[in-house]
Amino acid sequence: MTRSIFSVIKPQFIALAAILLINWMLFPGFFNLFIRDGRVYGSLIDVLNRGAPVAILAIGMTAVIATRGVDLSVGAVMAIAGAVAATMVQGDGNALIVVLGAALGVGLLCGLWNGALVAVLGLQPIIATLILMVAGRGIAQTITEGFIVTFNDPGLIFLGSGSILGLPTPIIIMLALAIITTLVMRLTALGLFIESVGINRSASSYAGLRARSLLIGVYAFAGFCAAISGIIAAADIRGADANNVGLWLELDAILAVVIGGTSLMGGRFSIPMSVIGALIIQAMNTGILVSGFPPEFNLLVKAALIIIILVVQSPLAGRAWHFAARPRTKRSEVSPK
Amino acid sequence: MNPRYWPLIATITIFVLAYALAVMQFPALFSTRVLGNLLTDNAFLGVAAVGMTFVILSGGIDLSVGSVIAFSSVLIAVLITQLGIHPLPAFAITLLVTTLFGASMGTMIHYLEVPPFIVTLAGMFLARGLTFLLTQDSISVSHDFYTWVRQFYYVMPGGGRLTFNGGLMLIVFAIGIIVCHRTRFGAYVYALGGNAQSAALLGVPVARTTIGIYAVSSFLAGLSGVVYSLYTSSGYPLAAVGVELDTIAAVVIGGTLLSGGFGFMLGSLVGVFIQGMIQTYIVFDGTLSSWWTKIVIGGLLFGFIVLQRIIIAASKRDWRKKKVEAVRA
Amino acid sequence: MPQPAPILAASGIEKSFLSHKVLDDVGIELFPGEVHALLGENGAGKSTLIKILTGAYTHDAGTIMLDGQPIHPRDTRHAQEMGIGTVYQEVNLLPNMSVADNLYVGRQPMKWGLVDTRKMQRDARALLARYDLKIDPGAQLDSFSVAVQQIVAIARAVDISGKVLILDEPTASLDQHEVEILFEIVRQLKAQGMAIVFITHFLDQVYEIADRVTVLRNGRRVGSRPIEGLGRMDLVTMMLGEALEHEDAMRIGVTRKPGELYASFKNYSLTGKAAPFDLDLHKGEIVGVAGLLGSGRTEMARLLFGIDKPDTGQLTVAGQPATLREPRDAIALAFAFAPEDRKLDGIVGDLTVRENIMLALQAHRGWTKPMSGAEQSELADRYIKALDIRCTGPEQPVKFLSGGNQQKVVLARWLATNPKLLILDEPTRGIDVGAHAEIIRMINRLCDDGMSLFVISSELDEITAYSSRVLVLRERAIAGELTGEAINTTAIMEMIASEPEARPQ
Amino acid sequence: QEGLEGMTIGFSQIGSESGWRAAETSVTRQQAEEWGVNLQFSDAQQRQENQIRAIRSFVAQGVDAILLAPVVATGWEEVLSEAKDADIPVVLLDRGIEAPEDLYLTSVASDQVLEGRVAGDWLVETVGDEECRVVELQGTVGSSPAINRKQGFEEAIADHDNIEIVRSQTGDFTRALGKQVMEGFLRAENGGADICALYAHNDDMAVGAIQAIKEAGLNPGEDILVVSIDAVPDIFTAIAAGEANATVELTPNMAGPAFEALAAYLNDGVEPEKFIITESKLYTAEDDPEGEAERRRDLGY
Ligand SMILES: Nc1ncnc2c1ncn2[C@@H]1O[C@H](COP(=O)(O)OP(=O)(O)OP(=O)(O)O)[C@@H](O)[C@H]1O
Ligand SMILES: Nc1ncnc2c1ncn2[C@@H]1O[C@H](COP(=O)(O)OP(=O)(O)OP(=O)(O)O)[C@@H](O)[C@H]1O
Ligand SMILES: [Mg+2]
Ligand SMILES: [Mg+2]
Repeated sequence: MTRSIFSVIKPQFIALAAILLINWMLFPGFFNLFIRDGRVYGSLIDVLNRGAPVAILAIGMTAVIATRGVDLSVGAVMAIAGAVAATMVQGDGNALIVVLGAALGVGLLCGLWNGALVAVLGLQPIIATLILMVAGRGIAQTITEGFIVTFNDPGLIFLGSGSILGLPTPIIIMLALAIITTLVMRLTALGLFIESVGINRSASSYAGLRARSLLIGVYAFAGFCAAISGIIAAADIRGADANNVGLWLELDAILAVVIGGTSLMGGRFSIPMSVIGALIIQAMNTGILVSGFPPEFNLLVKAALIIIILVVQSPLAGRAWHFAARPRTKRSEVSPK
Repeated sequence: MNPRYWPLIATITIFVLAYALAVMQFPALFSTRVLGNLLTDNAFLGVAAVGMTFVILSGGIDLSVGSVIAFSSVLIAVLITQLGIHPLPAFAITLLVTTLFGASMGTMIHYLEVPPFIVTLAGMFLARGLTFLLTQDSISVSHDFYTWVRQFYYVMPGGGRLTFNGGLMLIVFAIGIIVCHRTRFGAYVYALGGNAQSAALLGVPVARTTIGIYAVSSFLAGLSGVVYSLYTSSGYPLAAVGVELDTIAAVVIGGTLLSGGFGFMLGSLVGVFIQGMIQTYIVFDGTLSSWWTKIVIGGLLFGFIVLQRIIIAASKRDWRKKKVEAVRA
Repeated sequence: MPQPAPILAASGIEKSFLSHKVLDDVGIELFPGEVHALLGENGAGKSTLIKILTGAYTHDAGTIMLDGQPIHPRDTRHAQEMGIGTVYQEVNLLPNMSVADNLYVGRQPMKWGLVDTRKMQRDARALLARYDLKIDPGAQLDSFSVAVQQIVAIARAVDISGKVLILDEPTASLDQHEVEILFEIVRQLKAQGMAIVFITHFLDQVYEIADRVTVLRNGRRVGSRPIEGLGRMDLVTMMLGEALEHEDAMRIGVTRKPGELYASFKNYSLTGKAAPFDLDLHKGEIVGVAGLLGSGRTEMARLLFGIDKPDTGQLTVAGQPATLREPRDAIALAFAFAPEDRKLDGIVGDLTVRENIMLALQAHRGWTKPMSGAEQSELADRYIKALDIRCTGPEQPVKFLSGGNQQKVVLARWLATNPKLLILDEPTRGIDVGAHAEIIRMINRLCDDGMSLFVISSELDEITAYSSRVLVLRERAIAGELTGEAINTTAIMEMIASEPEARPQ
Repeated sequence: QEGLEGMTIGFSQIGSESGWRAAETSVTRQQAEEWGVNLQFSDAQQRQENQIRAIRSFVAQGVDAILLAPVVATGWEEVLSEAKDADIPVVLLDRGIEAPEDLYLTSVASDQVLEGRVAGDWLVETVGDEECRVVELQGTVGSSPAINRKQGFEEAIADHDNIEIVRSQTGDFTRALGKQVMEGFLRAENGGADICALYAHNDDMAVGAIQAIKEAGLNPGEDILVVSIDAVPDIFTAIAAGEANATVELTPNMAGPAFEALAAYLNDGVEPEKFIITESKLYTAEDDPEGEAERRRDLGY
């Protein structure tokens, strides 16, 4: 059977292309790129740059969702990590490396806490991580005492608005993290183990997998990713806004993962596709920004686009695709249904 | 004792214990006034929690609840103040709209095989977006009917008031308990939560039930919006942000498993009370800063859940021993 | 012979999954008052045909006639309403609901518009009494063993079916006593003029109960015959397409001399699950384990593999003391365990055949030392061939395999780890005659290579065929042991039944 | 200050969503300490129902007075009449409500529409007759400051055809979104060359937007005029650096006048004015921005 184009191209790419195209129709300069001071600018770059925090969250979230879990606390962890970084770098005397280490370490710790609740205490992931989602922002505010802690450390700021090889740093960090994680998952057996535990935890532990450590590990990783995201977000505005940073971003991250094709029921996952999912969401947001719609339409547009993407990606549409793409040699005797 | 009642019993025990402890610290908490307030202030949460219980029992989730509450409170306000419709038909229209809204989410979930988390997330955006379309401003409703409803309360001994809203919530819970445990629909809900595939093979009408569940959830979210409207006499587009998470937490604290198939409607009522108690306790304390408030809420949530797990684990061990003895005998 | 019109007749049924054709021009006719055995190898398409007849799957082509009228069952509910009751292969009940709910979901007795729970429980009790099952219908289904659940599923299907009853491997997890009860009921239904479809891999049972057989092979109908006058060998040949080599009971176990001691469990016990026991397992020895359902065989196996932690006991492996905290520890000691519930504890459904086979070996090596692609393919191909796993290829998700083939994948997973002690819990459940013989041959071969085997099986013939030693369990304790010449079915049965019979709970 | 020693006063705060809000909370605490008041604090996490619950609990506890910073203008009638029945005076902070005036003692608030108008007037005056294309960063959709500040600004520029709002999006009152949305504006408006001024509904969004403007290679304050509302320290720093042009003050000290009114009322029965409007003062580079920034640090920012 010759493979048709329909079965090769993933619907995510179609969705992304379609949204970019719509953006272009709404705003003709959308694909323009220009270089100033050795850095590339343009709406496409904005999509990547602004999509980076959610994409990074989505990378960690993918691993968690693959184990049939979910992490609602990533937004709060972003706030905590940002708060730690900002307060430490502001109170001078701390080398940047120490600051980053501390912030990432705190994120890791938050993830370990979540992982312990899920894997050791056996709490349901939504509830386990809801606890930190509620309390985490409080912790972050305790660190900043409710204010936006601003800083001027050029090193830290570089992570938010500097550029490497002409591209904004967040894009480079996102790409690096996505590539490294994908390689680690696929070149080692880690990806297989995570999928296996997500599909059937009992069978996996019978087969000798350390299901518990693996679970703790993925939550820790999600916490780590959230910390990276939190540092970038703080660096971007040169301040830690514990009240607002990452608010409701966990939902965007989950959405990105699902749009990327990873099932909330666990199992097969793809980190690059989750990143694409995050970019689809950001392309949508950027489109709303450049199109000039009044803001009260934002949510409607977003909802409508999500629904369209869901319909396009649904198994029902998949069957229609398959139907359209199948070779027309068979007699067409179709059962009544 | 049937082991499936343990989570419920654990929840009730914890609630009673926690209340007793809180009363020891703040004796003023022990009054029918506080109890009446607990009912009134959590009425809209409770009504929504009934719907959420059905959804979670079936193994799903509904994130659109908060937005639908806001949407219906605003729609009611618009209908009454701008179109001059009497509140009762306004309520009816609103409930119809929200029910259809839920039914269409259920349709998508079933026929497009999209996870409920995502469909209802889109529903959450959509409902809030529609609310903004109706109005961006908050709208005050002053109608004789609202004043009239407000007179309906029963003064409990000690001065506490069982208000119309509080009573409505209890009635909704009573109906919810009956539907959940004594009707075919209820059995189908549990069946879907147990194993959707098996349920289909056993002849459970999966499509009808799924659509029904989300329709019920949105209907009750709409009713919750009615309660909210009566409660505040207004429609506010930013109302009830994040209430879905509160309802989910209440349902889960009440002993229902998020994976579906296990739990009791009554548990959700206790879960709502526990949520309300946490808030009331914090207000009575009155010393917590904004951020410590969040940490304490998270901590208390954690405490409740861990305590519940401990009680259930202990009971399981106990149960297994008994069963073994029974087998030996 | 003047034949009445068939109740249910299907013809020209075709079904493909994506491009994989599973049923090709298959038909079947069911006459009133007959028990019709549907036979075939694993993956022949039996379950798929059943699912089409009952509306669980749609078919690509073909017609189904009920009482001479063409029907198009929309879904299983529709089929039920037309009087077709079914027990599907994997027990498809609702573990979270009560026994009574499971029996009556969708058709609960109503009173004042509400479910009449009391009547439902009463009915349930009466219904189950016919199966000699005295359990509390209000208790949650999953508090009962698989066997009880199977009976509940059967009771429900029987109660629903007005015209046709379909049973897909109903006896796979039942013991003899329960099988007899089931057959008694089937005979009654038959006398009432119902048509019964019966799928099994136990040929004895076919000859005991069936009137006619239909055989499928590779998705095609080989033929339908009355059972009378059909020889056992002919039947097997119909199923396999070739004669089965030496089906004689070889009794190899008797002559085998056990090698050196490998694992020694001393004073092992777990309250409520296993009474204290001592167990020595030698290389080159097959220990067969017999017992009624619920006698604690699985419990013992779980202890041996470190899934449950014992309350008391010491373990010595190859002369060294060892402790098992989790299965990993057991695997590190070269233990392997193919569990009885393959759906729950065995296969990882969404993973491919290849990944399922390599899983345990890879877990043992650790995630940092991945097998190369070539090594993986080689491994998968080797076992697909060795165990004759019927699949479209190593990249097929294992959940799409037929039940028996899934079982083979789980076996392959453990063989790939090259274990020294292999624990098998009902390894031949749901496996066809050809593969059955193959697996027994394999067990023997492994033993000859010096592996130590601990095999739980409800089929006494099978146990006697290969065991060098047989343990009989009763009420979670070792009730006796047979060795060498003393091993025979009668002796085992006597030992099982020597005390007042323990009914499964 | 005297008159309220030993009294218990409940304070229902909206939440802690911004630096300004945190400042208001800490100023209120400071004031309470100065007055010797025992402050029962309750954070409502942005939820009206939590505020209603808090007021009910205050009534049940029998506090002497209640401060309420209402999250929304509507829906207070029932609970405030309960407080009134219990003879507990209620003072509203930082915004008014739609309810009969006898339900509260007084309202200490700014005029949000006026704030927008002051900002608009400043812009009108500054650009004179030149063409000016303005981009607007709105607050949270549906919140009353966003609605009122938009309205005030539009009123101020209504009669000036040379000034036009060309783009308006929500930045949710946050720095991060302020920056992100501004980036979008710059992209869409010819790299910012077509933008003459930015009006932000609060300073935080303006601070974020200033960064975006700088990163786009333009000079905020010169190439694009920046005017916003709140007067938090960070905007004064920006004004001092010439990166922002004007801000309209919204004082976080609402509690001071409230306590004064309460003291007078509880001790002497003096009915205060119904609406105590705080000043919406305009600050520009001429108003000693460094000094203002310093002074404000003590206010709990
Ligand atoms: N949902 C599915 N998707 C793809 N292939 C399937 C699916 N279900 C079954 N198959 C394939 O159809 C074939 C027939 O399977 P079926 O379950 O009918 O076999 P069976 O005769 O019942 O075998 P067993 O005796 O092992 O139960 C198998 O090759 C199986 O891989
Ligand atoms: N009285 C009981 N209470 C609770 N669970 C029971 C009881 N009896 C049996 N079970 C459970 O039923 C299952 C079947 O029992 P077990 O596995 O010990 O039997 P077995 O001898 O291995 O039989 P099988 O042939 O079914 O494997 C076990 O999981 C056991 O825990
Ligand atoms: Mg089968
Ligand atoms: Mg067993």
